[in-house]
Amino acid sequence: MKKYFLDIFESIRTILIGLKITWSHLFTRACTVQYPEVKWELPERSRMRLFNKIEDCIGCGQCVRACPVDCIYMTTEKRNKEEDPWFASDGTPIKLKVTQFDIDMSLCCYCNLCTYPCPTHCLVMTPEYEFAVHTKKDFLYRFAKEEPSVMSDPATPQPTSN
Amino acid sequence: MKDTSEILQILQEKFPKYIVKSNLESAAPFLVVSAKALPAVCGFLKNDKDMNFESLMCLSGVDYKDPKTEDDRLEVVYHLFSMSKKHKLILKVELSRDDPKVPTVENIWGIANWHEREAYDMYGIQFEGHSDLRRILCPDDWVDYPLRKDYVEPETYRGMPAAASKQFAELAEEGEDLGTNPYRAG
Amino acid sequence: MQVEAYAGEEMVLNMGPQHPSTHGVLRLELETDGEIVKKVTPHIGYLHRCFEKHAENIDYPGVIPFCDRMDYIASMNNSLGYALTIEKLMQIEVNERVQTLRVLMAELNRIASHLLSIGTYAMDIGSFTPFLHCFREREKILDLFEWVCGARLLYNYNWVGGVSHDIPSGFVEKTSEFLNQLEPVIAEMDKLLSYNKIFLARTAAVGIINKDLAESFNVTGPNLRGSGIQWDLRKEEPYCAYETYDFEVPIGSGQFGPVGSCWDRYYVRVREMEQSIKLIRQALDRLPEGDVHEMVPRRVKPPKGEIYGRTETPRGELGYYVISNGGLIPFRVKVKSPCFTVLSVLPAIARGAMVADIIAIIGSIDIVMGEVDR
Amino acid sequence: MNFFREILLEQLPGFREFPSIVQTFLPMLLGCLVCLALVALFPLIAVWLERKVSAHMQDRLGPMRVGGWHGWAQTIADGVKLLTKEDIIPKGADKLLFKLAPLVVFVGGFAAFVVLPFSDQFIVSDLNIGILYVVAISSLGVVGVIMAGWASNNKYALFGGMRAAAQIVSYEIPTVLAILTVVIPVGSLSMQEIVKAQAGGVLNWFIFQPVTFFAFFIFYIGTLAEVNRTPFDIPEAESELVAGYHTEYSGMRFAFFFLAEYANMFLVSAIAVTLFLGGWHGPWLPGPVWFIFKSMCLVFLQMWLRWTLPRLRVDQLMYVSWKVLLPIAFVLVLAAGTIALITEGPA
Repeated sequence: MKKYFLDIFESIRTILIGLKITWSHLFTRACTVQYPEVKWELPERSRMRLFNKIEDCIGCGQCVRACPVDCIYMTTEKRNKEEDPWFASDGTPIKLKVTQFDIDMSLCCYCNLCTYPCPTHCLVMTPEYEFAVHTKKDFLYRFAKEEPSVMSDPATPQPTSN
Repeated sequence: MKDTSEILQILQEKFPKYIVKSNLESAAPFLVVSAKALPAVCGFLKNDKDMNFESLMCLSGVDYKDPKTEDDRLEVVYHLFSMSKKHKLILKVELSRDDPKVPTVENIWGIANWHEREAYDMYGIQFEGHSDLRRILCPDDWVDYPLRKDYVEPETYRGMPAAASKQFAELAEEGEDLGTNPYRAG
Repeated sequence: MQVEAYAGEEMVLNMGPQHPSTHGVLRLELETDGEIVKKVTPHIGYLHRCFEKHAENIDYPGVIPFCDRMDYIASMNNSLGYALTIEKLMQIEVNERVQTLRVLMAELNRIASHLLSIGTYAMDIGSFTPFLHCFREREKILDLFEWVCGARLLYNYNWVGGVSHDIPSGFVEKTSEFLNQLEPVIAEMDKLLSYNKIFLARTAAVGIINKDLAESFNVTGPNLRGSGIQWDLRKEEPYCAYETYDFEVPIGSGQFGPVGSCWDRYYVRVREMEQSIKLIRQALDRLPEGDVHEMVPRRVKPPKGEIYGRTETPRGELGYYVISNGGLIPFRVKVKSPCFTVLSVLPAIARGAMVADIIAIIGSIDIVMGEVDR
Repeated sequence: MNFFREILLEQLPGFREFPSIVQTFLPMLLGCLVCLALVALFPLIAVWLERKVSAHMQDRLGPMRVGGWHGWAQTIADGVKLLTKEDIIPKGADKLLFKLAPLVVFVGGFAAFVVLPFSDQFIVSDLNIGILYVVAISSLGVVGVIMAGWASNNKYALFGGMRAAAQIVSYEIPTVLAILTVVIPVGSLSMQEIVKAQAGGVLNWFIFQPVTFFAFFIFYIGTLAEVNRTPFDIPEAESELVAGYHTEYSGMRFAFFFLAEYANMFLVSAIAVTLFLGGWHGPWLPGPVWFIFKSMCLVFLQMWLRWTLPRLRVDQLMYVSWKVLLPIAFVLVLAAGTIALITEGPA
């Protein structure tokens, strides 16, 4: 009998405590971010869309080997010895011409394993996250160019990556 | 607290014929038990007051088929652990590829039930006496045992393509030239 | 009218795979007699993503993103276990900074995981507000992670021989600031939910896992400790120098009912968050200098051999059984998942419970289907 | 009926010359339209309010976009969405019952509105058995719930329907007993009489009188269970039964359940106000404003409870009804009767 009334009392007490807590939250500031108007500032290390600075790519294929989901596709051509020598921006000579460098971002698992082995740091993950598209096909990012438009000067500082 | 060599001695006294092999040198020493004696050995290991292996940490199937070594056996590996005595033991049972049969230990450790179902699902190892030996992770009508080294991925499952359809494949069908991927070969 | 069709008094209720509170895609076949459940048969495999098959086709570092994806709530802990196992196989000794950072991240992740577990449990019981309060706090931890390694959920942070990034400057202050404001939130959660009479009535005498059952089914982690067994791998088999930290292992007390009930398991998690806060504070205090990439091998190529490594994740004991044949690709990776083992207890503890209790039990054992099915 | 008849008399000059059947039914129709407008309008506000209350209790913002200011038009947008949605009836469902169920549930809630005394004048029909009528007609809803649960041919829906039946029938009893503690001192079942008995200041409200003070809480808990609000929302417990008896409903039919649920929320709050909180009595402001304001406060309390508490289990729910509320209610009825005997003497 004592337990019966104690239980009722306890129920009322704990319910009132709960009500007090939710009441106090009614007047605390909401933590919602109103997305399209207010944008989240991503930290600099954020791993979002991949970007390849193709002018610096030496076609070594280390990123392709590192990718656990096989979403990077690359083909290269050997350059003629007689042609003008090309250099990546950190001075590495480019001996292979990258004729195809495709990344299927719909397959990418954003693990960042491809960017670490890159010897010229030309493949980076950027903090850009708004790249939704309407068809899967548009997720295929093609970085290779027909002819590299700008040849880097070996003297320019090398791009940093995290 | 006993190490594997001490346990081996005790087991050899108790079950002289059934401890087939032992490897005490490597970092992870193990004993190989013949399949027949497994329930007896395991029961002893669990209930003996010096052993007291009350938990079966892990039960794994392994396929050792390797074209280089011409090894062709299947194995079931039992990782035992005793929380009270704090010692570990690795038991292995070697099985032939064509007729992999091993008695169940689900009556000794409850968890073995699901672990054995998984080993059956992935390697086709038959656990004799198991109460409910069904596939656990794959669909019931899946053909063949996926983790065997000679497993060939089926092309379709119930009319659906079983292999992951990549978007690149779709693109290729649409006439896109996607090139080859020389670095992934092999 | 067919009389036979109505002759049986039992009804089979298929709960899941699409159901609000099966925590993913678990299917339970309930044989119910009215509200009483006579038999439960779990069907798993709906989230099977062939982790073990993948691991046999990818080099050692490439497995880590897949490890992250098993228990996506506690990725840091998953990859930590894998990295430690491979390091043991290759006999790599990491420096103290890496060890401390790993402890720091693992414990932050443990708090994040427990917050989610507690929040979803509250929602299973029918209380919605604690769920969002927990998520609010969890987001702050994810912000910290994003700051450190760039990802919010699947970090790929623990590498073989190191960690991917050192912490940015200002991280220590920001983290201690967060911990200071987390403590009152946990206390508030206690008042709002843990000691609520309705919550107690729903959980305190339900789903009892007794000691024998826990041992036989190798129940681990908070679920084991909820059954009153003092067992924590961080104490018993320390890794990452856990032996040098000062923390306690909370166990289920049976304060409001039999030991090993849903409430005990739930409450162990709440208390564990407090211990994690303690651990993080200690880790932040020591944080020795060092290079986090010092011991990262150029090629991860372990010698021939096999190893079984286990760590204490928020859900229990995660074991990796790795066999190497000396190549660049693992010969076999078997994962012993804590959720897998604890889910197999469900038929034993759910017999005779009510339909609503099944939900309470599933919530209290805190399963992540990604890890059950791998 | 008189209220609407008088309005018609004033506004419609030729009303007296109408045939007598029109003279009878036109005021009725008008009254019903007013009730319908209330029933349709109230959920629009209440749903928005519930979203906002829940959001702010959870440190969120809730709807913010549709309509501009704090998303006030969100519910209207949702209503339009529900109206234009495809009407799906499961293949194995009992078609007739399936279609009928939402209507029965809705009518049960809607019909009880006619006896709500918004002010001393504004009442559609002041029945002399008003409160009995409310109790009777609102029980119709449970029939609809069982119909929905059965006709859906879905196990979750059946579970929900059965739970709802057990729950509503059980909680009817303490609720009615609590009503009785008010009816005994008033000596009338008419809603207006009950309100008038509470005239003359706040202290005359039944909530501030010894016996009926406790009866108010029993009534409130009982009605909470009858309208399936947390902690008694087990018929539609979303974590167990997906959505309970309306699992299979979508579009407009679902909207009817939804409307009925929110209309019932207002209804029980309004009855609680009538019985215990002095009805339309209040200083300075006109009666209807006070009546609606008090009811909305109680509706807010329902929401507040919902976003704070977990849910009970079926057996615990029955325990609360039969072993806690019912004995207390009996004691209260006994006390009320004794007090009536002492103060008024034997009849």
